Amino acid sequence: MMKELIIAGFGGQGVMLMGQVLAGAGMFEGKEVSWLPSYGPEMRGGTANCHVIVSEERIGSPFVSSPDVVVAMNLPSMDKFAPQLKEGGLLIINSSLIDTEPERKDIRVIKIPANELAAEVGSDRAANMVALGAIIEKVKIVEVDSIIESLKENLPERHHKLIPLNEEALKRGMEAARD
Amino acid sequence: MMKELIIAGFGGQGVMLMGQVLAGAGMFEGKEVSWLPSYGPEMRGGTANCHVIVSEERIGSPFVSSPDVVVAMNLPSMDKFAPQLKEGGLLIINSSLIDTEPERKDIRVIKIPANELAAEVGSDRAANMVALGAIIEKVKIVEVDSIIESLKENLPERHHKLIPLNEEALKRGMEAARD
Amino acid sequence: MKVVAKRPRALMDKPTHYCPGCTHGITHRLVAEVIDEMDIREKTIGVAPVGCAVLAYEYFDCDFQQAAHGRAPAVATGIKRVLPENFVFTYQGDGDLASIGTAEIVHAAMRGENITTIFINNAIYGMTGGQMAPTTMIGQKTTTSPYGRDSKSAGEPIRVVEMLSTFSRAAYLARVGLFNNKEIKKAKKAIRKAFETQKAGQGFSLVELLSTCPTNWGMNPAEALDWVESNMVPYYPLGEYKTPEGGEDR
Amino acid sequence: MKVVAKRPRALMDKPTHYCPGCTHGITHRLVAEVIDEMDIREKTIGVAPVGCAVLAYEYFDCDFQQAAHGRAPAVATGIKRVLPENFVFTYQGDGDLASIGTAEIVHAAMRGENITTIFINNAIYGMTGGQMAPTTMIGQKTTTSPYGRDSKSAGEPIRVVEMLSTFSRAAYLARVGLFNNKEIKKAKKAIRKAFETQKAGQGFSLVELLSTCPTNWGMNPAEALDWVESNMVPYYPLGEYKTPEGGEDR
Amino acid sequence: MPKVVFDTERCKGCNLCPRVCPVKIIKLSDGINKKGYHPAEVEEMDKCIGCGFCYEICPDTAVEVYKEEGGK
Amino acid sequence: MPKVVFDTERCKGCNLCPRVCPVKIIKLSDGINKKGYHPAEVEEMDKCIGCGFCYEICPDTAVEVYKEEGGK
Amino acid sequence: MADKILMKGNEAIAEAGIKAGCRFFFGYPITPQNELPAYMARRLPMEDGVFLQAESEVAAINMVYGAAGAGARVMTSSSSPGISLKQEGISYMAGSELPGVIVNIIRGGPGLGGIQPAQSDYLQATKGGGHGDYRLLVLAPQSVQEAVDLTMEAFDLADKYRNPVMILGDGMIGQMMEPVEFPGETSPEELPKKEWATVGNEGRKANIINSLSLQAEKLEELNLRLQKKYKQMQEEEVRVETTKTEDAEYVIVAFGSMARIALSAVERAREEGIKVGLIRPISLFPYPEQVVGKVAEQAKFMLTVEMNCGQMLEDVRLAVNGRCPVYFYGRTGGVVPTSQEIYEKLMELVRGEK
Amino acid sequence: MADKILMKGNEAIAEAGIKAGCRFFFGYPITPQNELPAYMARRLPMEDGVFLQAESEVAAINMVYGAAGAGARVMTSSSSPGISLKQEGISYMAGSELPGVIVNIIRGGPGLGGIQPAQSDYLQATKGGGHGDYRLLVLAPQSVQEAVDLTMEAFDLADKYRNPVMILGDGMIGQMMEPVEFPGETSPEELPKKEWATVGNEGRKANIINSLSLQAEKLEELNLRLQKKYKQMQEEEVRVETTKTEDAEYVIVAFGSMARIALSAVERAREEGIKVGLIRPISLFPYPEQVVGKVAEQAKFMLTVEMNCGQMLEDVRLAVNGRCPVYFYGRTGGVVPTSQEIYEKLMELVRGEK
Ligand SMILES: Cc1ncc(C[n+]2csc(CCOP(=O)(O)OP(=O)(O)O)c2C)c(N)n1
Ligand SMILES: Cc1ncc(C[n+]2csc(CCOP(=O)(O)OP(=O)(O)O)c2C)c(N)n1
Ligand code: SF4
Ligand code: SF4
Ligand code: SF4
Ligand code: SF4
Ligand code: SF4
Ligand code: SF4
Ligand SMILES: [Mg+2]
Ligand SMILES: [Mg+2]
Repeated sequence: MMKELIIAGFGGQGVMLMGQVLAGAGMFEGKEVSWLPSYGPEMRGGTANCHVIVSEERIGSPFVSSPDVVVAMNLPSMDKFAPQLKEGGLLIINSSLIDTEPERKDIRVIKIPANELAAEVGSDRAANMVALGAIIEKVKIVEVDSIIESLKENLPERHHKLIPLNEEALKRGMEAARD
Repeated sequence: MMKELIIAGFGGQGVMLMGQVLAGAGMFEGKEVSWLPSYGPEMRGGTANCHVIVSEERIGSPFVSSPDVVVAMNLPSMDKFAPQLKEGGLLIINSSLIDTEPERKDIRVIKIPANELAAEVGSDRAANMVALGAIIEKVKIVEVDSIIESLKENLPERHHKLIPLNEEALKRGMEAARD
Repeated sequence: MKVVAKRPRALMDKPTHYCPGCTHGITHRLVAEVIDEMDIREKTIGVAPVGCAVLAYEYFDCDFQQAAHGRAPAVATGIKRVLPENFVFTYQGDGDLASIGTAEIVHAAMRGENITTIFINNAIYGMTGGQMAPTTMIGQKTTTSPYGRDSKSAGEPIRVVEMLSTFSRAAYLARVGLFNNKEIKKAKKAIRKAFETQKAGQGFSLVELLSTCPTNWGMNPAEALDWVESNMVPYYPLGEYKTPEGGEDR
Repeated sequence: MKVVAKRPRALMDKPTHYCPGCTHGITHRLVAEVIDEMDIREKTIGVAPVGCAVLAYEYFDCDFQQAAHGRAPAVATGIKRVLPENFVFTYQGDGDLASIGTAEIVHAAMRGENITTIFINNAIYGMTGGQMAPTTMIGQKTTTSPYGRDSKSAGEPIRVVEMLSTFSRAAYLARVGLFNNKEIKKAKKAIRKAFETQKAGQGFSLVELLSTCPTNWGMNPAEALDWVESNMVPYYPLGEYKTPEGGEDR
Repeated sequence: MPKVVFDTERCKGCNLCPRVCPVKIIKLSDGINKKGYHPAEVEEMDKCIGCGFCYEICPDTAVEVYKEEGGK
Repeated sequence: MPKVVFDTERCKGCNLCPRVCPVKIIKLSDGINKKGYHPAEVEEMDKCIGCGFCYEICPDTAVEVYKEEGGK
Repeated sequence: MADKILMKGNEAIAEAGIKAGCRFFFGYPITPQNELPAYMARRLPMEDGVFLQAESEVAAINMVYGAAGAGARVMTSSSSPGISLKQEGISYMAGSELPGVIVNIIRGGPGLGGIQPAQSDYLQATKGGGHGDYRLLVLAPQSVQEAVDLTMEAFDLADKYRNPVMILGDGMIGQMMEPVEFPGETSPEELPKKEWATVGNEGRKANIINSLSLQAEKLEELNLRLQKKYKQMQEEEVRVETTKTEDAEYVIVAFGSMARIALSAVERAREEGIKVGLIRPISLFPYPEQVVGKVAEQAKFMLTVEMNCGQMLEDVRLAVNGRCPVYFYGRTGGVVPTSQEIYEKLMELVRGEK
Repeated sequence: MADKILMKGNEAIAEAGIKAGCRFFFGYPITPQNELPAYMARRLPMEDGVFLQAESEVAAINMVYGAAGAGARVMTSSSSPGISLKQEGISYMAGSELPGVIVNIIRGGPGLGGIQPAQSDYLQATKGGGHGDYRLLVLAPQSVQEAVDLTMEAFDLADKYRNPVMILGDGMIGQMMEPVEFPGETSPEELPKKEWATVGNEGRKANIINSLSLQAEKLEELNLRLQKKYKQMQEEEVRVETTKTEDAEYVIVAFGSMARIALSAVERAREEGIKVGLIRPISLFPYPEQVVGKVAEQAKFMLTVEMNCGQMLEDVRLAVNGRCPVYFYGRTGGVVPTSQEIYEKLMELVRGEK
């Protein structure tokens, strides 16, 4: 099993962290993982994104050209990456910021109001964790416990107090994806 | 006919000019010529030298490794270049500054008291022209007229008044070499 | 109704890639206004640096050359020597001008190269994500001075205008700040003077603009302006350091 | 009979390649004397430039590195950071230091790199046969300023010590001349002070020595000394420009 | 009466113009533009004195300022 | 009495020491050394005051200066 | 042995340097390697080491020269344009026989180019971008783990040969995160002393670090000594990985991150019964000429795949020496070829062959 | 046509530049090319041109960049270490498609090396010492006259391809005097206007001189355009001279001043009835691959002779592609091989062959 994801959004939406936490979780489970960010000045203002692969086999290209999953946290990201999805691939849309419908009909789509759900648990900024919850619910590449473990590693000590909130956000995302 | 020369001496002795005048004279006569100087900081204090080739055929290497003629204006030059002479080659020694005998017995040697002869015509600095006279007398590669022509080209306008003196020095050198 | 203030002709009608609140945008506009006012757009050749302003050629509506990191003054020299009647300006950041390009700016100033340099001192490498610049303040944290700039190991910030003031052929040298409207007006005047110096053939001119990098300073744009005023201005005094006296040639 | 003056220990017993009357030789001896007097020969690492002094490592009896043209301050920085307890000095000509190596010397001074620079200003490129240096005097003829240095195109001579004086971490900066015995004595004192500055860990130190290049100036050695006094000193005023105040660290 | 026009798509919501407006009539909108910024907007245009400060500080030339022909 | 010793092979005949000798006892020799220079030499050694100026100006450390033990 | 941690290539290379006993880093910012100096700036002070941001790449490489000459393990990193600026210094290091590790995280060129991954500095790295007859030892990792391993090895090789070693990565290697572990640690004190280093000549003749010889014969001697080292490298330091080449009729040659992508294409073709193999040169100088040459004897063709316009291609052709056709597929400017593209190119050639 | 005059290579190259309409020179002193800038300093003011001694080689090449971008014919010269410093700028010029002529009068390397003649920057010149996929047009004269002819041609080629052209000489070419004549003269006014140059955008869209493309696909496009030019060069600009190759059993390959020395060895061997020929590549990029390859078909072996440790050797081997053995003879560090040495090496190989 090998899953290739592209996670994309505005600069401040925490999409890089999402990818890192996901890859870290895979690593805890002994899987092969890779994480490759977009980088450089184009990040400014534009979209940031990362390519994540979690796999049970050797990973060839860390560069994902036909993802199994695209997570679009904003509209430009959907416009840019939805066309790259594999046939039958999964598009996770942050419906809080995207009200356009994707054009492709050969893919699966789920809409998560990530910002709203995050606000409900107490912080607009946790929208990325909501989306991450949706990913692991739908794609089943890693366990939620691994995600939480990985989150601890990835957050600096001083932010560890936010972990419960993030856990909550994760769960909301999972629930929302289940519905 | 191809003649390869190395002309060497102290920095200030005008050996570079000697070579240039000789090459220039060859050029006036429609011959193939090349002139290659030693260069760089080793000139300072040490010996300066130039490689001159005058030829009726195409010139291969402008770098002279086994000269037909070596002109040694001082002792270090003789020590350095006499061993490189072809068998039977000609060594012209400035006997004003060199009182040592060359070691090799398989070469022809002529001694010219260049500084003294130059002083006689009025300038110690014309020792190089005396030696040049000796070269053309002995080697017969160019005519004396071509040398004078070439000298005009090679001396800056403001030094042209020195040409008669240099002509005189040349002749002295030729005479001395004839004896 | 009459438009009293709008995008100058010398700027393209194009959004920039600069971060919100970054003063690069203000400086672009000021330079463009001066070009418009002097009516020299079609005779001006800009030299874009390597730095956040690398894309300056996308925003100015005049001929431009993009220069290797730090070498804008050398590139400008090449252009100006070929086209002495044209206006040539470089637009350079503090990493570009005061670090890798030190030799080039010093020698352009020494030669009195008849060009104008717009020098953006934002105390950091913006483009590459916030490394220490030679102009970074003591104690300032950057990705390559994570414990704050330490004078013992990294030295004390370089004052470019003061350094260049030792050159007699550096004709116009001024430092301005962009932290409020009054200072922005002064900045524009200084830029104008610099271009006028070039026009009169008086030699090298440079305006240092104390600028911001909200993104890499980790501040919002307004805080950043305050930081310029309270932290940078005391170390980098504002004012005209050299003005050309006399005529055509000094 | 007692020897009161002879070749210092820190110089090898080897004739140099310098031209007759070239002041490089005097400066070598002065530096060597200071090294002897401070008894630091075995702790000293010299950095030889590209220039007539490229072979300095042949003449000093201490460890040496030969540096790429202009980069001696960077090389010295590398050495000193590894060996902070050793003495590190660079020996550089005006082409090396004030032209190609401008950025390196400026930044070593800015960082207050705890090294000593011996700066030979002979107003020309000696080694390469007499090209214009940034320190060449106005009107001076060289192979690359055959009509005399023209300030309009080639600028006005760079005053290195003045330029570096704008850096707070440049602790000791002095300019001396080698044109008579009195000044040679002063030169030695300045060199001593520079090494003492390094010893005390006070930061960057540099002594500029107004020197000669009889060969490329087309003068005899005595005329050359006179030329230093009459032509160079008025433009390059002698004296101590900066001295370290206070203790260990400023 | 003077007025200002904001180019909401070009505005990056940097919040500098509100700071310099002497009559404090500029604020950032709650909505976001295509690039995800909250653009500046003016609340009581009639209070605008046409000083141009907003134009002057705006890094993105997102402001145009108009005044009455020949007016003050 | 002080004295000076010149290393004639090392001397490059630059003519600087004669210029600085306060008692003018140094001049260049007519002969040349192996490198082709006219080396410096002292004519009236007894006039030497051991000031060391010649040593100090010599670019080639071709001079050694001696003085009486404990002498002036 | 520590657990695996997820690390960015740039940071992992930095940590590998520290683990190899490197305590001195001189560098200058440039994308896509900025995390490397930033990591050093954080970490080195903890180990009493020195991180110094030089005023330029030129200054940085010369600081490396000075520190290496003073006997330290030392490192610098940059990306393409910055590496070009270091060429004089690199030639000096080779000429003065100084060890040191230089990291090039290649980006698209030429000129200012772009910041996306590329392999277009292959020729510069392997054929001597600087002047004179010298060579670098060049190692090209394909993963973050291998970047760690090769970096640690690089310091030993640099010391062994007194020659600079280059780690040749690309934006992908530098920016991606993968799990890594560090195989041990060397402290600077454990390292053998360098008798030739300039540390003060107490009780011995002065040591000189130098590449100047005004006498041509002397300079030739230096060069012959260098050539001998390069020959020894060719004998002892070739590193190469072959996959499924034993029975391969078609062989892909690729290095660095390109090789792992190519391997996916190889696997796919194998699944379809096509006998394809992969040769992955790990040391680019010394080049695994013999391995490539040997495999060429049995191959119907070779396909070189690179993120450039065909640079290693020359070394492959030299190694093959006419024994089979050599084809090329590449993308450049920062475009990363997909395994799909490679697969298609391969199949097209296979069809042409049949 | 003027009479012949005796001129130093360096000065002749400078005058050739002026005769080709070059009025701008930016350089920095270095032996053994100092007579070139010195000549320009004297001559250019007479032609209302500009000679400027830059603060460094780095500055010089960037001044060349600026002047070339402003539409001028422009030139710089240096020698090995200085050329290394220019590598970033050269890559920028190629990436920004700027014409310009760069002279490298090679000296012994690596590092500071020496100042005697060498050919050890061949790989740097021909394979791209800078970063990225670019090429220079590289021309190697064997005599002062040819230096003149190729320099004049270089300016036309630079303009034709909007690409930098390198004249690759060595200390011997630069320092020696030979008789030369100048085949005509072009004044700058006669030259076609460069529509792309930055001279002020009066009445047109702004012109931009640039090599940056943040988008990989755009950067790839630039690279493909460059590759097309290089291909065109390979088709149109190969320059090569063959001597007695028609019936040659043994073939020497040599370029620049080395070739004229090698020719003496060839002539001597011919006198003794040995069928030897000489191939002299004049353009080193584009390399006369086809000529070498063709001759290889009939040759028993080839012998490459260079003043380095074997650099062009790679191009010869690539061209020969296994068709015959390729041997090498070289001296390095500034030592000039004599025709005697070459002859002996040749005869040794011939004997081995028989
Ligand atoms: C030779 C070279 N070195 C380094 C870089 C990477 N680089 C790009 S921009 C930059 C510095 C930018 O800082 P600054 O000049 O202060 O401009 P700012 O972005 O702050 O406006 C650097 C180091 C490069 N492109 N080329
Ligand atoms: C990169 C490089 N550029 C140029 C040179 C040639 N070069 C050797 S010495 C020198 C300048 C010497 O002048 P200066 O530094 O003033 O020292 P001086 O000889 O006058 O003492 C130059 C340009 C070089 N070796 N390396
Ligand atoms: S990174 Fe800094 S300097 Fe660059 S655009 Fe953003 S705020 Fe401005
Ligand atoms: S060339 Fe000048 S600086 Fe060099 S040794 Fe001779 S006199 Fe001294
Ligand atoms: S023009 Fe002046 S008053 Fe009007 S909105 Fe702008 S800042 Fe406020
Ligand atoms: S200053 Fe400009 S960009 Fe900033 S909020 Fe106001 S209009 Fe928008
Ligand atoms: S020591 Fe003084 S007095 Fe004696 S020779 Fe020397 S300079 Fe003259
Ligand atoms: S100063 Fe020294 S080198 Fe010069 S003449 Fe006197 S002893 Fe000789
Ligand atoms: Mg900056
Ligand atoms: Mg000098």
